[in-house]
Amino acid sequence: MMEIRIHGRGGQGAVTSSKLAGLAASIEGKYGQGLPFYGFERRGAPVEVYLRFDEKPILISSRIYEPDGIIVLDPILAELGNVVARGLKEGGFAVLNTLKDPEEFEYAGKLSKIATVDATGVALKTLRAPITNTAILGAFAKATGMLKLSSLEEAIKRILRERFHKPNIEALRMAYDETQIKEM
Amino acid sequence: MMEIRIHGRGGQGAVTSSKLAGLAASIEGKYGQGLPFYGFERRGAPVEVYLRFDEKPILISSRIYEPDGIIVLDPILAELGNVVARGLKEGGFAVLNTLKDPEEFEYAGKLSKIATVDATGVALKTLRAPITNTAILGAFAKATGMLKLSSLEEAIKRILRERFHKPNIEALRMAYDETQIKEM
Amino acid sequence: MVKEKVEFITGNDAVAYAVKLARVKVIAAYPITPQSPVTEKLSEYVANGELDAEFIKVEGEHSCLAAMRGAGVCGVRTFTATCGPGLMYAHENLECVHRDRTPLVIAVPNRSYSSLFPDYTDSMCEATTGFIQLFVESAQEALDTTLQGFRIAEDHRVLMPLMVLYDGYVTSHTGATVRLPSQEDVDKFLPPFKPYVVRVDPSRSEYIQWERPGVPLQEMEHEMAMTNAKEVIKEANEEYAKIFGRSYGDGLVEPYRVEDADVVLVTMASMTGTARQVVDALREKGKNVGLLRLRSFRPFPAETFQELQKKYGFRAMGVCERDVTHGCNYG
Amino acid sequence: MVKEKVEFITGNDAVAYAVKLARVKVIAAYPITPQSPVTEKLSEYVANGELDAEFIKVEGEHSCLAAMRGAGVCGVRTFTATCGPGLMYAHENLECVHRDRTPLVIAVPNRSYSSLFPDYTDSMCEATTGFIQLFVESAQEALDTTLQGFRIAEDHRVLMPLMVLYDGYVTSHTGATVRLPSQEDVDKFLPPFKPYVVRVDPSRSEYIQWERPGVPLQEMEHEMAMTNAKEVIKEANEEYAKIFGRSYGDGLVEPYRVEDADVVLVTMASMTGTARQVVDALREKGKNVGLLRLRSFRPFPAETFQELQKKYGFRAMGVCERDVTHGCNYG
Amino acid sequence: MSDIVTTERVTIPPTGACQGCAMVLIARHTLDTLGRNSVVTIPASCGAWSGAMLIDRGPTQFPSAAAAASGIAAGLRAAGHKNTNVVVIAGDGGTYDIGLQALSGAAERGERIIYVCQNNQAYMNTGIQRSGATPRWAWTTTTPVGSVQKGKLVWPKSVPEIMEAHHIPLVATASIHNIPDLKRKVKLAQRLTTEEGKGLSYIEVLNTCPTGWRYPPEKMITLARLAVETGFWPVYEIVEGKFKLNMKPRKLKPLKEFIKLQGRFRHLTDEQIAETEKWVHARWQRLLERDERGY
Amino acid sequence: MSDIVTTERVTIPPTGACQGCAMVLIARHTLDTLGRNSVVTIPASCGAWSGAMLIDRGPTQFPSAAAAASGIAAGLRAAGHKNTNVVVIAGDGGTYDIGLQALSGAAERGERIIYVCQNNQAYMNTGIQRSGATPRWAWTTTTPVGSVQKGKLVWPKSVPEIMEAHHIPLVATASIHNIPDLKRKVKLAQRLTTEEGKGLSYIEVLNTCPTGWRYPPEKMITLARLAVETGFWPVYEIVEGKFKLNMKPRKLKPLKEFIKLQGRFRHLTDEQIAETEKWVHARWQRLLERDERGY
Amino acid sequence: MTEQKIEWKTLRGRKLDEEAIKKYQEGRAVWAWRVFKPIVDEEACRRCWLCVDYCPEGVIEKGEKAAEINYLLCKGCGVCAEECPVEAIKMERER
Amino acid sequence: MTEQKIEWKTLRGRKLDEEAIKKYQEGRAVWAWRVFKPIVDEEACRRCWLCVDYCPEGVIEKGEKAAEINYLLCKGCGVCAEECPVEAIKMERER
Ligand SMILES: Cc1ncc(C[n+]2csc(CCOP(=O)(O)OP(=O)(O)O)c2C)c(N)n1
Ligand SMILES: Cc1ncc(C[n+]2csc(CCOP(=O)(O)OP(=O)(O)O)c2C)c(N)n1
Ligand code: SF4
Ligand code: SF4
Ligand code: SF4
Ligand code: SF4
Ligand code: SF4
Ligand code: SF4
Ligand SMILES: [Mg+2]
Ligand SMILES: [Mg+2]
Repeated sequence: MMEIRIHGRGGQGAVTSSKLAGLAASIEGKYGQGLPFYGFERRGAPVEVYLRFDEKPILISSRIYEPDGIIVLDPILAELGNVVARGLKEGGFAVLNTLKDPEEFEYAGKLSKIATVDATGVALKTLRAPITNTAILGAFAKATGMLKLSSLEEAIKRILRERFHKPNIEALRMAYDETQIKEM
Repeated sequence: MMEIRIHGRGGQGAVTSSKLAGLAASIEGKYGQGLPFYGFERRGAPVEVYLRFDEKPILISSRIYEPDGIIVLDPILAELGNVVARGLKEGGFAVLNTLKDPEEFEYAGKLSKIATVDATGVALKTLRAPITNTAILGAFAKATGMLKLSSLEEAIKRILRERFHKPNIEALRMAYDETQIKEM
Repeated sequence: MVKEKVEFITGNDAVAYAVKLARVKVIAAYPITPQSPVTEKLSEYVANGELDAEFIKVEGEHSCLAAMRGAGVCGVRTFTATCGPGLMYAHENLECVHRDRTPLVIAVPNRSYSSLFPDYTDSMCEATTGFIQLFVESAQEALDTTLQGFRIAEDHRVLMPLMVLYDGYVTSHTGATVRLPSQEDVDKFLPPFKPYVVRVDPSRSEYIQWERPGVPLQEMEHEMAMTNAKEVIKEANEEYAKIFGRSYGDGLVEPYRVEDADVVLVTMASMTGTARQVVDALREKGKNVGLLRLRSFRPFPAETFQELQKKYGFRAMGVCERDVTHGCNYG
Repeated sequence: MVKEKVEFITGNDAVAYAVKLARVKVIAAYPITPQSPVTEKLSEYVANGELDAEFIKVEGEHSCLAAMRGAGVCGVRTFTATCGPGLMYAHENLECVHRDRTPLVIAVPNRSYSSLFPDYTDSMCEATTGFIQLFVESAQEALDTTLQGFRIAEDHRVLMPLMVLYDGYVTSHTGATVRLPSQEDVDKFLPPFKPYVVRVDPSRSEYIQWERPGVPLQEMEHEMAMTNAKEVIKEANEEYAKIFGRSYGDGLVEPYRVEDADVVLVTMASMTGTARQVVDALREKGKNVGLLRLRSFRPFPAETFQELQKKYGFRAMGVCERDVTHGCNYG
Repeated sequence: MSDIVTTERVTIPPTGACQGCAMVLIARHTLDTLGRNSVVTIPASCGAWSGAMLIDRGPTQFPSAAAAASGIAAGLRAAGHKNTNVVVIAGDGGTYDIGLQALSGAAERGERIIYVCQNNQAYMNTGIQRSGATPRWAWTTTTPVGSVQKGKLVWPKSVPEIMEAHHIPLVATASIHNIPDLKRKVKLAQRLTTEEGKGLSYIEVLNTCPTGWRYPPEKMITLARLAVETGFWPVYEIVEGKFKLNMKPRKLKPLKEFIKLQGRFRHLTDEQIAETEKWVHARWQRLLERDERGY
Repeated sequence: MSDIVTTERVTIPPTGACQGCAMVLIARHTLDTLGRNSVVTIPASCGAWSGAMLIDRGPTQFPSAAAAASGIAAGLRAAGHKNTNVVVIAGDGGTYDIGLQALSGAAERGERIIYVCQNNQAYMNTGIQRSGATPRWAWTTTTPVGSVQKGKLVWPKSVPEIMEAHHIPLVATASIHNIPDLKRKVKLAQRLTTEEGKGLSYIEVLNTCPTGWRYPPEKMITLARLAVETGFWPVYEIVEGKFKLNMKPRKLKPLKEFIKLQGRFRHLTDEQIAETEKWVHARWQRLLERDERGY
Repeated sequence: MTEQKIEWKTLRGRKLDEEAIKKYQEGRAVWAWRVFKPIVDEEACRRCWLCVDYCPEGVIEKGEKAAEINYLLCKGCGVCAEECPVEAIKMERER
Repeated sequence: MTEQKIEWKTLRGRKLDEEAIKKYQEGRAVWAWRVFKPIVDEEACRRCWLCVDYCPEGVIEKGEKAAEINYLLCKGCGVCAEECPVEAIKMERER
């Protein structure tokens, strides 16, 4: 089982990103689980969401304290190692929305892989708003190969309202293309 | 233990009569119990109250289905044998507010004693309203000797508002004097 | 010597009288049959200046309990009374009172949601809400238990809300011979309320932020308070007996003719009177039968039952209850 | 063959989807975390014309349940959802629903009065109010059980209201892979509601005065209905399995690896997942441990427990629960 | 004499109410006017004593009459009954106090409910306790006449005014001494609410309850008439925003004529009567102005 | 610039509310104006996120803020604190809907409570569901924009109007773009309610919530100003019966200027905007008349 | 499926046809509530039917000649007598 | 009497003196919520204090020379910049 923690801030769509990822996994015949650490998302306030993937049904439903990887939707949060890298497994991975280089993160050392992308930039270009959830999934897909772009696109179509399909798919693809991957 | 059922109609003060009787008994060092078959008294509607006296503390608190005697505050009710004489013990007694003769009551036969008084008349004279509760207690005191006039007077003073003391004591005494007792 | 007055009053009046003697500071109440006479009598005491209390004549029971919580955190003695649908309507706030750790006393002449007969479904639903629940048998005991109730609930080892429960229509409305203690004696038994902490106090010079850790720890403490309550109930029963000469078993359970009993009936509240007569009758026929009246339903005195069972060696208990839990023959 | 769609949705969404499939006719609801998404999703279905229902957007939960009672007596299928303080606020009306004998289904993502974590104090207070209470483990089961719920509650042998309970914040908000049945198949499983009697019907040519005898007789009948419910829950579980291929034990209790178990854990709702893993781990270490998931908390399936115990011969049961009853270590 | 003829009666005497109960009169005329295509719900109140009927009754708890009625209305529509009158008959306790929220919510939602409040200015069914509608200084069992407090200490609220603030199609007050006016308003409610679906109609009728007000029952209508003639109970209607004072005595009678007949006011001082009269007259003045203005 | 200087602050930042939250602004100015001799109770609402304070807070459940405050006020008096401000800060949900009854009861009893409603026209704390204050046609998660129903179907109610019907000493509306006016009204409430004991004061402030209304947070004050300038949010006061419109733009701006900035109104047709404007203008007209009349 | 249909005893529907109503009314006669009984003076009655409207219980009918009171159901409140504009109704002591 | 006084852990009173407040604020700093940061142009500021009133969080002080923002507690909402009548505040991307 793969356990991932998503970090974002109210307004960036972290919960939706977990729904998209979970649905994509389901489409691929896997089992997914997305568990928001619930609270109504105050605009601007940090949010955590837990994501699990497995080949067989997932039984537990606790929060994730020691993730295999993290996905960070916000460039400032990405820099707060004590927040996002909390309990992160030695040799885990990180998918970060940032303009910085992977090495600049103090927690880079204990990871095996860091993927970086300017998801905010991508979102502003495609959606005209800093809603970074679909962009970061593009980066995640590229970095881990755990989900296919096509199933994420399918998920976008099934979950979002129609007028948002095109720009989000664009964000997904653009981020996929722009993501830098660094094996540590 | 003596078990008595009081019958009246909303507005005649049946519940108060049980309180007066109970307090009078307490004053005499006996134990009393007064249990209204509760419902807010609709003006005009029939009401039942259960009264118990004993030398020792009274344990049960059920309604009374087979009374040793009845007290009826209303002349029309007094005539409704199927209502007031329900379950009345063979050889029991009745204290009735009526202008009729004891023999005229169809249930007279099975009783040992009937006391009659025009309590309505007494009440109209003393209280200027057909509130027959204190008057009927005067009749009860005379008929059964179970309570002393003096303790009933004391009870009136302790329970009623001051401006009602005099007329009610008058009603009590007048009824006591006017009560006709017939051993059957 | 104890100074008492003998009166012929109902259970409701007895409770109201006890509240007056307890010098309660804030009352909120809403009418409901068969509780209303408590509210009415207290209104009279306040209107006549016999009781110097704030009386909030709320617009419903949900608000009633909200007001009681509000007054409670100011550190003053509080009282209310309700039952049946009124108790049910207030449920959300009842569920919260014990979280405030304010020693509110509530009088409950039990009735069901609709029927006009005594029935414990109203308070049974509240058996999980953290209330101490003392079921009483008579008007006299209602008075005594209301006075004890404040002392128990306010004890710093307890600080939980408490219900005085009696049978609606029966105990509530039955006139009975009751001994009324004097104010002087009551003041000895029940000194003014000393709050453990006053959470709402504008005169405090230091500003304090009240915090509560997670629910599990709260629950543990409340459990502890309930365990302590058993001792405190016993103590109150004893102390009361010392001053007023009346006690009810050990305060938790009142045994009746249990010596050498093979079988004991377990009863609550006013049905006990009848049960006592049944026991007497059976004893006369030579049957070794006894009776245990459960006075403290919460906290449930399991130990007392065990002790009594050990002491008197009875084999079986038959429980008479006045409520029904649907679909649960084993829960 | 059964037609299903696979989606990744939360427990709340699964419930809302089931309500749509059940072609519910009247809904009333009020937002409360973590239930609100059910209300929101149903609002969407109605706004989009996907569900042809009256939706009363009440001003509070007490009114919500009052409205559900009002609609229920008109003989139509009704649904609502609430939890925590919302459930508590509605308590007075909850206590009355079963008296109407209307088969209301309520979804309850459990939470406590204040904490934002799953905790059953909200629904435990309602365990005495005549509701059938089915605790479910997953989003999939929430969907399945909501559909079964209508069938169970509406069965003329039952006619009692029913709660579908799942862990708030956990099952309610966790996205999971869920199979969505087709409308066609659901229509086969759950035909339109046929009321036993329509108490409010202005088109009736004869005028009828409805009367209810005393509470004791009512209680007896409700008890009978609850007893019947055990059978009916089992039947619904079986029928559902026939059409959709999914079942949950016998509908009342779901056993897991109980063969030759010496000890079994008894669990409810989502904690079961973790418990299953524990059992697996212990089994690997050679410990003969099993698990019974209690699905039907009311009616309580004492017989099923006994049967299972007889069949598999385990010696001890350990109960894991998520609620606390104060002052009752033996009640 | 009524100018509206109902084809059939739906109320069946006798009732369980007191001799000379005005609540019964209100319920009878309301329901008989609406006829058989109606469903009524009556929360806990003296209304519980209003006897048998040839229409169905929906269940409700005391605080939730309007919410229960909302459910009944929805349930009826869902069951295919589109034109049934859904009626509430509640007391002032169930309207001014414990049931106000449900009523306000139903009004906002535009529920098709005809809500009739029989206002006897106290909780009578439980034994005459104060309500939000109890007049200032009136005696009730919870506002007793004691040595330091005598009667109710505060002014009453007015649900007709509160409902007006909800901008519903009909708010009206009525008096039992004018039955044709009451029936006309009930018919109006039927049109606006049931037929045209414009939302909730609210009618409040003064229930001159002899038991609670402490006067001999035969004076029931006399009291109602005096209440209107002294300005104590203004009878008006607000139909889709248009205001009309329905009964306008040239000159108001002295309030004392109304007060003196009732035991609940026995203890009032002349100052208190005068102050109440001032209060009554100020309100009356505003209503006259509004009547002139038409809104 | 405030014309009222408070000696000390009682609110301590930061709060847990959204960036650019107007509720926080309302709570801060209210409490800082009243100062330390105050106790506040905040029912479930975004107010739960308003952070630490140097005054005590009383407990309440969501439906019962005004009742809890009544208890606090009584408890404080009983404990000897005669001049403490007892304040409620509630949302529109807790005021218009689930808490209305407790508020109405407290008003009738003449409780000494300063009740401030921060009206963001929806249940924001639970994720933007409709309330009784939600404008007609507005999107919320329970009045979604679907194919057969688009937004809220009915007009909102107005608790200031409802409270006016209660004849309490002060009913006022206020806007966050005019902080001195807000503070003045809070001081007025303190005088009438706490000091003179005349009963409950009610102040309602439009909370231009960026999260729920769907607009960028920096426009918070702009939106508030536009709400007043378009007549969408009239700012007035009724002090012991005397009416005054506090902000009277010569000519109202087109409502569209206010509407178009907000995501919750995105789907409105021109007809719907026009109808809302008509509704707004009719109300405005009445208020102007009342302002003239003075009551 | 077990055919174990339950019979509801808790909800009894009583049909209200004319006969049932009559029986019902007889069973609940309230004449015993009366202290005074209203007597209509047929000659004096002007058939204005005010008493019909005002009788709280609704037990006065529009008769051929005059108002007709149903004495089974009249509670004796006295409203009709008080309100009759021509004093055609007198209250007499019941017995 | 058993002296078995319980210690309440469920109700912890934390004294709020200046120091405690400072510590509390540091522990809950919200600067990380910002995407943009308000920068005051000291020269431009006319000390009208509108921003002081309008800052929702109340984290702008009346400084000696100009408005002073507490950057630990500013959430970056942009209201101050939007409302400053002389545009003395600019929002800059945080990093
Ligand atoms: C929740 C709840 N609280 C209290 C009651 C008790 N109760 C029943 S009727 C009533 C008073 C009704 O007063 P009102 O509505 O004015 O009607 P009236 O009796 O005067 O006709 C009360 C308090 C109840 N049934 N339910
Ligand atoms: C009895 C009850 N029902 C529902 C809730 C859930 N709830 C908490 S806050 C809230 C909405 C608050 O809305 P409002 O009063 O407008 O305040 P806002 O969040 O908009 O500031 C709701 C529905 C609750 N706490 N208690
Ligand atoms: S108390 Fe008043 S309203 Fe109630 S039944 Fe009697 S007369 Fe009618
Ligand atoms: S949702 Fe609105 S009111 Fe609530 S905290 Fe956010 S901005 Fe403030
Ligand atoms: S009121 Fe008098 S005149 Fe008119 S119908 Fe009745 S009895 Fe006849
Ligand atoms: S006395 Fe009363 S009940 Fe009898 S007929 Fe006249 S008005 Fe009707
Ligand atoms: S609003 Fe602008 S000018 Fe005024 S104090 Fe703030 S920064 Fe200075
Ligand atoms: S950006 Fe917002 S929080 Fe920061 S100082 Fe300006 S107004 Fe205050
Ligand atoms: Mg009333
Ligand atoms: Mg709001």
